[in-house]
Amino acid sequence: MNGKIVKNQQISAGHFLLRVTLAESFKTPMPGQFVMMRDPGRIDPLLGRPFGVYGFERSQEEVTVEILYKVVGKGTLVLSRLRESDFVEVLGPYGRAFDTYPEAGKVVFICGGIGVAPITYLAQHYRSLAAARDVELICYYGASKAENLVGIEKLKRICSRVFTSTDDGSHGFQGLITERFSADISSYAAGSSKIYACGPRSMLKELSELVAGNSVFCQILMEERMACGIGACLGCTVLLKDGGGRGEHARVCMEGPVFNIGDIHWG
Amino acid sequence: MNGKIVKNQQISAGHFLLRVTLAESFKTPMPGQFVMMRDPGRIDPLLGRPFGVYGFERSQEEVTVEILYKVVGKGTLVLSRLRESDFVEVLGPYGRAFDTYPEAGKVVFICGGIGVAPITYLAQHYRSLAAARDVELICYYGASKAENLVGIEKLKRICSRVFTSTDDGSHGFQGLITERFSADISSYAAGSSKIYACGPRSMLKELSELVAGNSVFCQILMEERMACGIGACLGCTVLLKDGGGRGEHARVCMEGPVFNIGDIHWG
Amino acid sequence: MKNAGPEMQVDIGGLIIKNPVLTASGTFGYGSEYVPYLDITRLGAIIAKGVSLEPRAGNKPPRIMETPCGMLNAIGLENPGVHAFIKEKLPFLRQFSVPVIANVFGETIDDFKRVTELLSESKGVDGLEINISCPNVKKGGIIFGSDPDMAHAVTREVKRLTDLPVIIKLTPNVTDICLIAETVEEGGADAVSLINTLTGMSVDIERRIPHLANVTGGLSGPAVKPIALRMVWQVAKRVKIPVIGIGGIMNASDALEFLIVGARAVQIGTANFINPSATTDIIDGIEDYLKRHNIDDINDLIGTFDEEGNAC
Amino acid sequence: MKNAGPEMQVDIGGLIIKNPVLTASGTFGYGSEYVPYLDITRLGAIIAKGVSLEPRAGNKPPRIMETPCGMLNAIGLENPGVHAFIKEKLPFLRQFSVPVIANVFGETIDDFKRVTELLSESKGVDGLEINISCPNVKKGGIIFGSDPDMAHAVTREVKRLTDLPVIIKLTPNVTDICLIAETVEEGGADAVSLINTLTGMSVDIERRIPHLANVTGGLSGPAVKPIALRMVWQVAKRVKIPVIGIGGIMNASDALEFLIVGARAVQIGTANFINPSATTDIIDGIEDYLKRHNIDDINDLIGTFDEEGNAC
Ligand SMILES: Cc1cc2nc3c(=O)[nH]c(=O)nc-3n(C[C@H](O)[C@H](O)[C@H](O)COP(=O)(O)OP(=O)(O)OC[C@H]3O[C@@H](n4cnc5c(N)ncnc54)[C@H](O)[C@@H]3O)c2cc1C
Ligand SMILES: Cc1cc2nc3c(=O)[nH]c(=O)nc-3n(C[C@H](O)[C@H](O)[C@H](O)COP(=O)(O)OP(=O)(O)OC[C@H]3O[C@@H](n4cnc5c(N)ncnc54)[C@H](O)[C@@H]3O)c2cc1C
Ligand SMILES: Cc1cc2nc3c(=O)[nH]c(=O)nc-3n(C[C@H](O)[C@H](O)[C@H](O)COP(=O)(O)O)c2cc1C
Ligand SMILES: Cc1cc2nc3c(=O)[nH]c(=O)nc-3n(C[C@H](O)[C@H](O)[C@H](O)COP(=O)(O)O)c2cc1C
Ligand code: FES
Ligand code: FES
Repeated sequence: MNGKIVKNQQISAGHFLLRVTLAESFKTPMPGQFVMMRDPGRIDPLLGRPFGVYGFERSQEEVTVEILYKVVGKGTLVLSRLRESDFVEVLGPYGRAFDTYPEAGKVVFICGGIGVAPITYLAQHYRSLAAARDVELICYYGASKAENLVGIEKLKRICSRVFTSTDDGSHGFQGLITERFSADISSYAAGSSKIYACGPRSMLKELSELVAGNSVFCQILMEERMACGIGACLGCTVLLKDGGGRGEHARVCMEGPVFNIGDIHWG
Repeated sequence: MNGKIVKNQQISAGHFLLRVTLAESFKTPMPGQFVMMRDPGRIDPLLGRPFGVYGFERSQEEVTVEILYKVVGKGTLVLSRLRESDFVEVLGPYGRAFDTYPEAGKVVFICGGIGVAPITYLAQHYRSLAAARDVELICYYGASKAENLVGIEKLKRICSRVFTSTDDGSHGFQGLITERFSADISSYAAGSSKIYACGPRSMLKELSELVAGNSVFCQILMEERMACGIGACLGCTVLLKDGGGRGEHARVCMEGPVFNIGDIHWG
Repeated sequence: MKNAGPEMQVDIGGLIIKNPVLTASGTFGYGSEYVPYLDITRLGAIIAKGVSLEPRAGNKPPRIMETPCGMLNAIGLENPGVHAFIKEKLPFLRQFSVPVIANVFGETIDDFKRVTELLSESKGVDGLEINISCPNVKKGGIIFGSDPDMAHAVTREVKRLTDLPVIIKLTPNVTDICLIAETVEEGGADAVSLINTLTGMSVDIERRIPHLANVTGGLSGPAVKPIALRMVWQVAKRVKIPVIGIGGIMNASDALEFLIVGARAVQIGTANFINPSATTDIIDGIEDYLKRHNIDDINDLIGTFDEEGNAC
Repeated sequence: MKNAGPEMQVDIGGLIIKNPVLTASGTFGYGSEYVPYLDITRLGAIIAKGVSLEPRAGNKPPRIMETPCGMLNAIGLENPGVHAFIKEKLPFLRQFSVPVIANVFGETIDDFKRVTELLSESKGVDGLEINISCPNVKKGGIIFGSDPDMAHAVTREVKRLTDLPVIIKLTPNVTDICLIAETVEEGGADAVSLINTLTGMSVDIERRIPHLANVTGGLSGPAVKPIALRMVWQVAKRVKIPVIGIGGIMNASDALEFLIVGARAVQIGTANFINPSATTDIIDGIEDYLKRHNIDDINDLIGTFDEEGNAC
């Protein structure tokens, strides 16, 4: 469906916040679900690009979807050139959402770079779910440098604690966010904690090693190139461990993008 | 070279006036010359599109080029979507200009549809050339209907007389502009008149028949699809009459776009 | 009773379909994926994702990459095998009263034969498209499609084992697609469909590695349309059996180009990924065109190309 | 002395060129057209528009049509003939101290031989590119390029008559381009260049006529890049002689893809139409890349593709 851009603003070098209004028939996305976006006036780039939902609001006549994105190639470059009142095609919401548990004790979010976008929407969901309950939201957020810790203010408003790391030490811990997290890992017991993560494959793989052998609940959002976004092309698969129950390949757009970390075959 | 759009305004259904500022190194176009334009952010459409120059101004630091165009396909559609402060690539000016004669007696312009654009620039040139001289500028301008007689006000300011025709009779003579012109043809004697025309191939062909056997000076601007615009691809040829002196094919971008009407092989 | 609309029905090798718009194999899953996004009952026919005798895991990821106005895929024919297809996928596909065409893949002629037999026995399938043109598998596929003798043999063997209409799907990666088309016509094919994808690749220059784990992939999308159209035109002039046009069709205008040069029907592939209702939008667009041109029956449009029309 | 920049010199079959960026035949006219738009002296070599024994008028217009991320052309090898080429075009081309490669076309083997002799005698040419791959002429061209025996014969005959480096330009419209490449290598070719255009077409649906007077044309531009790159990779693995990559190269990044998979040099075609200084921009971009990757000599980049690099 075509949406109208109300805002497409650079919030830090190469990072944009895009806000689009859509017809009210657009379904409310669950945290972890994504949308496929395209400039409808082009066939080059040809395919939609997947983005996790960052924000969502519903009013009487329309809905507003927000995504937070980083320019990395042609598709995101073209998106960044669209302006207020331009149309953008938004398909979705697609994919399997994060499993959430209102009764959870400690909820831990780990994000690397632009992985912050879907995680923020999840954190928000937890905050609204758990408003009156005894849930602690803790976030670990890593980026290359301080400026790239986009959306950190919003995260701070949502979570009780936000730990950061940067490659250059310009904000928080100097090093990888998984290193920072590993220092605290013993405080997140399997029974009372839920871990959610989104970020580069290397970060998720690192995390999988940290939580391996531990039975703590840990779901991650995986990224892969997509064509259809709805399970038809089999283009977006990731390898699951044998006996993962769903065969060797799983489609990120259907069986994912959210996976239990233990199911992924890291190769 | 990249230019900056200062105006890209719809002036009537499907017709736009585009004004672009360019570095002052851009050469002053002669009437009949054209520019190749592209949206530099795309490879689809891939090739530049040729447009006759409609207006031109030079100041100390920059130049301004104006084109008047009609949306007929992908290239012009994409152009019409560009907005103020967007960049557009402008190569040129290219091609052979109209031959002009300050001492001419009656200068007759015949234009069909968007062919008005290069003709207006030529008329303007004659007006400035001939300011103090005894030249009469007469224009015949045909279009499908009154609204499509774009730029007619400007033409009226330049020419002493403007005759119009429309297919539906909504403005001027009902019928083809060549029919309207043929009624007056006897008043344009070979020695003292110059005829210039631009419009659909069918109009130019009609005109060629009207002036055949008459030795009146008649130059026309031919349109063909182009790739390079500079004579390298041999893609834009039109057929000349045998013995036209330049071989069977002539490149519209180099030997043209301006041709003597008698040289064209209409097929 | 049809209301006023033009006749859209065509006959593709004995299979009568209510309009000439089909889904291309591998781009429409097993139908279920698209149920939320379009009225499947409106399709001319559904061609399902390719099936092989045994389940296939497909190629390792990454499996797709975008290219200028196109995409490369190297799925590697991931599919649950013909048994699971018949048991798990067919019943769903059948519920829309739209003809279902199975797309058959084999590594050997025997594979093709077994799958054909099983599908024919299953009674749930209305036609077979024999994929002798997949560029993304190590064995089978394109090997059959680029050798006239092999193509002939597969066709003959398959035809012998089934009463279903048999469409042979051709590869564009050949010197003379007309020769292959003629050969499979002789072999008894009821129709040919073309094109499958063109073999291509793409390189990550920073890491100097292929973008696809399989190195090469099949190119599809608007980029290939001019090539597909040329081949369809050539083949339609050469063979008497119906030709189904495929390749880069994004909208009704593209589909009409294929019909005009002689395609009896068209398949929509990559376009489904971009616009899940591409097929029905195209059906609507073709109808509009016929009305606008006062053509009462689409068969009066097919093959009406005036080749000399632009020669001075 | 070269200042600090990386070594860009490559050897294409005995012809040493100062960098691997050439103009593709038919897209750079006879050089003069581009003089106002770039510093021609910076080019690795200039390949001129194809020449035949006799002057050719070429095809009727319309000769070009744009397609998604590409264009079709059916110029039909319009050229003034080899005599006029030598007399009128060569002297101009020679003034830039850039190697000039003539692109040779013939309808018969004898034509190829005569043109080769005349060009070799003229002493103004540094190399020959033999075009056995033009899809836009009724006789000659692609016929030679799609039949291994013919390709071999043309190569052998031409080589016999000249001491100039001979590059054979291959057509992509074949089942197995490696076979043709191998055959011409055996025939004595000093290098191969690929790809020429892919045959395609485009239809005006309102008038049901072809967009080109010639009906079909050759597809070039970004759309074909994935196919060209795949073929260059395959051929470079198969033959020992240098391979020159052509097809859809618009910028340095595209050129680097070809070099990485094994092209010794690249030709820039359609890109010249869009950006008259495409070639020199690409030279600059390749140099920047080499510097950024600390590669001192471009020959240390060529063919360093890690095929397994993306396979898990
Ligand atoms: C479920 C999901 C949610 C996502 N959410 C966000 C988000 O909220 N914000 C955001 O900025 N990005 C998000 N991404 C990543 C985003 O889809 C890619 O950055 C985008 O598709 C790149 O397109 P491009 O044309 O700009 O880059 P390309 O030119 O296609 O590629 C540039 C680089 O990005 C990598 N890349 C390309 N496509 C993907 C992809 N689908 N996933 C990961 N890497 C890719 C390429 O390998 C290459 O290194 C998400 C991806 C998925 C699958
Ligand atoms: C020297 C010259 C000067 C021109 N001046 C103007 C001008 O001042 N204003 C203006 O609006 N147009 C002008 N044109 C025509 C303009 O170039 C075309 O309308 C434009 O290229 C169409 O591009 P498109 O992608 O929108 O259409 P396409 O999708 O390419 O084609 C749509 C229709 O336009 C026709 N067409 C395409 N290219 C050309 C072409 N180069 N010339 C003529 N018809 C074409 C096609 O045959 C088709 O019928 C000029 C053309 C030339 C050669
Ligand atoms: C992701 C993908 C998967 C495909 N799988 C199959 C397949 O299983 N069997 C087959 O015959 N063709 C397959 N194809 C080829 C298409 O059916 C079609 O021939 C090709 O994509 C060209 O059409 P298009 O340009 O409209 O996509 C596949 C194409 C794509 C893009
Ligand atoms: C307008 C045009 C004319 C061409 N003329 C010739 C020619 O005379 N001889 C030849 O060998 N190739 C010719 N070619 C093919 C190109 O040299 C090149 O192989 C092809 O265009 C692919 O490269 P590209 O995608 O970079 O354009 C021509 C191509 C175009 C577009
Ligand atoms: S993107 Fe097509 S199956 Fe996931
Ligand atoms: S447009 Fe290339 S020669 Fe005229």
